Amino acid sequence: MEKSSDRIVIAGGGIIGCAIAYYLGLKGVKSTVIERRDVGCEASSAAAGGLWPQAESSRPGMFMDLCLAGNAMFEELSRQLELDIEFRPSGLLHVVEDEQYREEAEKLMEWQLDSGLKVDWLDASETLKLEPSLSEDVMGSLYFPDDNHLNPLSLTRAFAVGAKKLGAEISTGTSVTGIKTVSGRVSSLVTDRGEIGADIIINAAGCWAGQVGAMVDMEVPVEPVRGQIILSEPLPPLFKRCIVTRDVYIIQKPRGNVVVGSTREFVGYDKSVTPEAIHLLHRGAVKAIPRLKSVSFIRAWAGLRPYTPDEIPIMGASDGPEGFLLATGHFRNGILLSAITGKLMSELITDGKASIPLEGYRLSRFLRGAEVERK
Amino acid sequence: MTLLKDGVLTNEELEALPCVPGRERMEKGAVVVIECPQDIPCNPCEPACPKGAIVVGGPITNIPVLKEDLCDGCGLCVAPCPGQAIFVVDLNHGNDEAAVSLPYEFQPLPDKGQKVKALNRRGEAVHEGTVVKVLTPSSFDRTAVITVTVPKELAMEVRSIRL
Amino acid sequence: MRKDKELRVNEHPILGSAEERPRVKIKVDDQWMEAIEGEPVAAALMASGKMVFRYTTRLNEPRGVFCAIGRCTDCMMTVDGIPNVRTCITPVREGMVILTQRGEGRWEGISFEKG
Amino acid sequence: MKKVELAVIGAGPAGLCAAIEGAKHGLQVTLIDENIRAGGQLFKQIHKFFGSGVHRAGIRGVDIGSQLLDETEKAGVEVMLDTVVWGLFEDKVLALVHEGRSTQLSAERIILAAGATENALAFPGWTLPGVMGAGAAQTMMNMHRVMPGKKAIMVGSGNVGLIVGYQLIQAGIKLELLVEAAPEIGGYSVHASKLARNGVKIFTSTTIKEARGDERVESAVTVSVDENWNPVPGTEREHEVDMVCLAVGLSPLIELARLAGCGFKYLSELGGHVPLHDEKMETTQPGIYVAGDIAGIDEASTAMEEGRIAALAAAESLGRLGGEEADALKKSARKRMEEFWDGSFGRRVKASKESLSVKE
Repeated sequence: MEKSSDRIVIAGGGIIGCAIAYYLGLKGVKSTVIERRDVGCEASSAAAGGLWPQAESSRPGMFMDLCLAGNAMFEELSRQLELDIEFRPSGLLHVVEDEQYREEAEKLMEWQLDSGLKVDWLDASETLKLEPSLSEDVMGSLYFPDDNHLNPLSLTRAFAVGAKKLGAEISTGTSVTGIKTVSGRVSSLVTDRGEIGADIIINAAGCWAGQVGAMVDMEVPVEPVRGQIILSEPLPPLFKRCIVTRDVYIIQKPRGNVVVGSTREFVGYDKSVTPEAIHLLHRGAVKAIPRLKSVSFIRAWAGLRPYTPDEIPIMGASDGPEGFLLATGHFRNGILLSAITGKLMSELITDGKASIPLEGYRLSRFLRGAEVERK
Repeated sequence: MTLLKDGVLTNEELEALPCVPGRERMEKGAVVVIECPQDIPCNPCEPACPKGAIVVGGPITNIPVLKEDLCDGCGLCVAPCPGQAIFVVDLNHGNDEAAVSLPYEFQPLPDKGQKVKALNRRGEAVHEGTVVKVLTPSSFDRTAVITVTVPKELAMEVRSIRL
Repeated sequence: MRKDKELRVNEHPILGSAEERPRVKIKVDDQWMEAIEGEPVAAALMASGKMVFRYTTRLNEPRGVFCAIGRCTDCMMTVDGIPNVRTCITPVREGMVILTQRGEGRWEGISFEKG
Repeated sequence: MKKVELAVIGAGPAGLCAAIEGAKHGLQVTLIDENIRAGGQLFKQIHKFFGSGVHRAGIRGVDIGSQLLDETEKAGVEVMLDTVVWGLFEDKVLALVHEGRSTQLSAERIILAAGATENALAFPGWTLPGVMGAGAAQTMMNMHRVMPGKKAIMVGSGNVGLIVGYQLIQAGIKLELLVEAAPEIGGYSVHASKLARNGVKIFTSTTIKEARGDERVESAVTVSVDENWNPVPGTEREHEVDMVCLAVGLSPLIELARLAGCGFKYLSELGGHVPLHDEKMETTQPGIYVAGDIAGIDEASTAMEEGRIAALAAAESLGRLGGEEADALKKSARKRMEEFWDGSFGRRVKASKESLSVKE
């Protein structure tokens, strides 16, 4: 649909913006990324880096398929990218602590097995055999061998570095202040450092997508959801798989630090950490892995996830000015969906059509459909 | 100034201080020598003297002034000095020898009558002296005051001992 | 290792003679030794002449006590199966097992079945 | 959540005096320290302190420590030891951890008296076991009665270097030499003279170039420096030592003041970034005070006065003390402090501290 001479500008230098620039670059298409502060400095670097299409999903369907397709890309990507993204094929244990949760787990297992996915029920002794650090109170666990983790900041940087090598320009410390249109088509992106002519503008501004949308009178229903995370000092290997409990998720990173997340709070753009949250995360982690009691947690931080009312991202063309596209609202799946989003958006731009249809991710679903209730 | 290079006071630096007695007073017998050349915030020497012979006044960073005629060389100011900068020199200890009393905070303490190396301000052994007194009253709070005999000409040199 | 009593300050002009205090036995890298009850692990080890407490993760360099007040973490060792214990502020206990730590160390009793 | 009127963080000289003064004026005080014993670094100060009678001059730091602990107990201060303050949140909520358990404490007023940490100095071999802070050597010798080595070199001629150098000898360690990169000795000359007359060579315009050894320090190489602090080739000398003590300054422990959102100023004279504070020791965050080394590196004697002033201001702001009485007490504490700052040593500190005033 677009011409090869088109000037493509991406608003937002998070993992989504950088991934799009990277995949465009792979297709020989240059783009410019405009980033208010620095590459990946918001939700992308605040994330823990879990790639959990199976453990985090609640039902089969379009979105589940997208997540699985996205997850499948990382193994090759980790070889293809120049920087080490610390991709670890680790698997995930979803720890079951009570009867009620066990029923939910059984249902999850049933439909995932029906979908041909790998998932296993482990009883208490099998669970402890795999992960001897877990609390002996465990009832059992669901084992997802294909759910993994990586370093989200390294991945974002790797996309950025790769994109630059392929001809993209990444302009950090530059704020988007406006969008100009000419006869219903975007013509330029205005920044605090000048104006950039643009035939295509991609709103990849994460939690700030609403503000960028407003520049073309478009309502983009993305709002920030705060997630707090705590990090331990580096430790010798304590467990190998990602551990998910009802309260927390726990990952031990390759350098030994243990990451515990995360809260889910609607508090606007407030990124402060709170003692209550840190307390809850710590308690949840120690409950699951008692040895963490003697460990020092050395950092706490909060990130703002770009939430949409149905928790599904907004991608593809908009019903606004011609040339204005969206790739935002990835909420808790930004890392997992970064590669597939970059790939599909680059296909949409260069071929006029993505290899996985993006219709279901259009912004117009909110304008059309009934408002989805917040969970 | 060599003091600020190697920590050793020269005789010129010493003689310029208002807390070092003149030759005339020295020859009359025991008297304190206060080797306190800087404006540091400190005055325990002042209340330590029962005769009022040491005046710091205000501010407490004043260099102490010795009223040499009031000083009888009793040595009560030696141990209280946090800088261990006060000594008693008695040129009339014996016919040829003087006695130097100095603060001492090392282990073990010498015995009375023991021969010890007398050290000058550079830590060089310049004489073998005899310990004539070892004072350790509890009021000195673990700073012993040792009196050692030295030849008269070394009375203004010897400032420490080594066993 | 040098002899224990060599590096203890038994007589001190200000602190006086060291009191006779109860001793405990600690095991350091498979060797049993005596320590004074309540003293920090680091003090007990230094008194016995041990200076290397751990080797760093990446360059395998020796580290010992640097700050002695629990701030710098140079003196971390694996104590009773727990890695990264700051030995300068951890008192010895009877039967304590102390290991020179290599890198991040190892948790006692954790071995993985596979992968 | 537990609530107190005054929380004092750090039980060194500043914190102890703050807690005692606060309790004396009727405040409900909790004193928190991460160590298993209160007193901060006082108990390793076995030398007699300077000052005058009102500053407890002539008394050894260790004994001042015991006196203060005694007063703290008598004043009815609640003391929480082995307790780390890991967070300071809005509305003066402190997050604490004790024996692996996390709790919260809400305080109407907070005095930060966390103290300082010793600076390191990087040179080849500086990470070898046997290279340590002068304070670390002091802790080992004077608190635990352990010799960290047998032959030492001291780097730095401030009062810490000079005093600890002397204490090395007292503990039976041979102090081979003391080097100072500046052209003149930094601390009180009387301390330097004590070393000199006991045979310790002091070299100014000299620094350490390298520590050598396989698994621990076996020798140290010193080198002269010129007026631009550049090493003079050919002046290297190797000394056989098994210990290198670094007395190259202290830095305020300001993490909690940062968490509290206090304003800062960088003053090298005071050891680095220091929280802005007024003459009541109040920071830019109302109700949060600083005292002691966190408010700029200085002596324990002035730290104690700062603790008192901060507690008086806290008591006054909570209505426990009339304005006039508070002013009179603060004034006399300030006077004692200024006495300390009167000479050429304190003058620089005083000028720096005054430039921190938030009232400007």
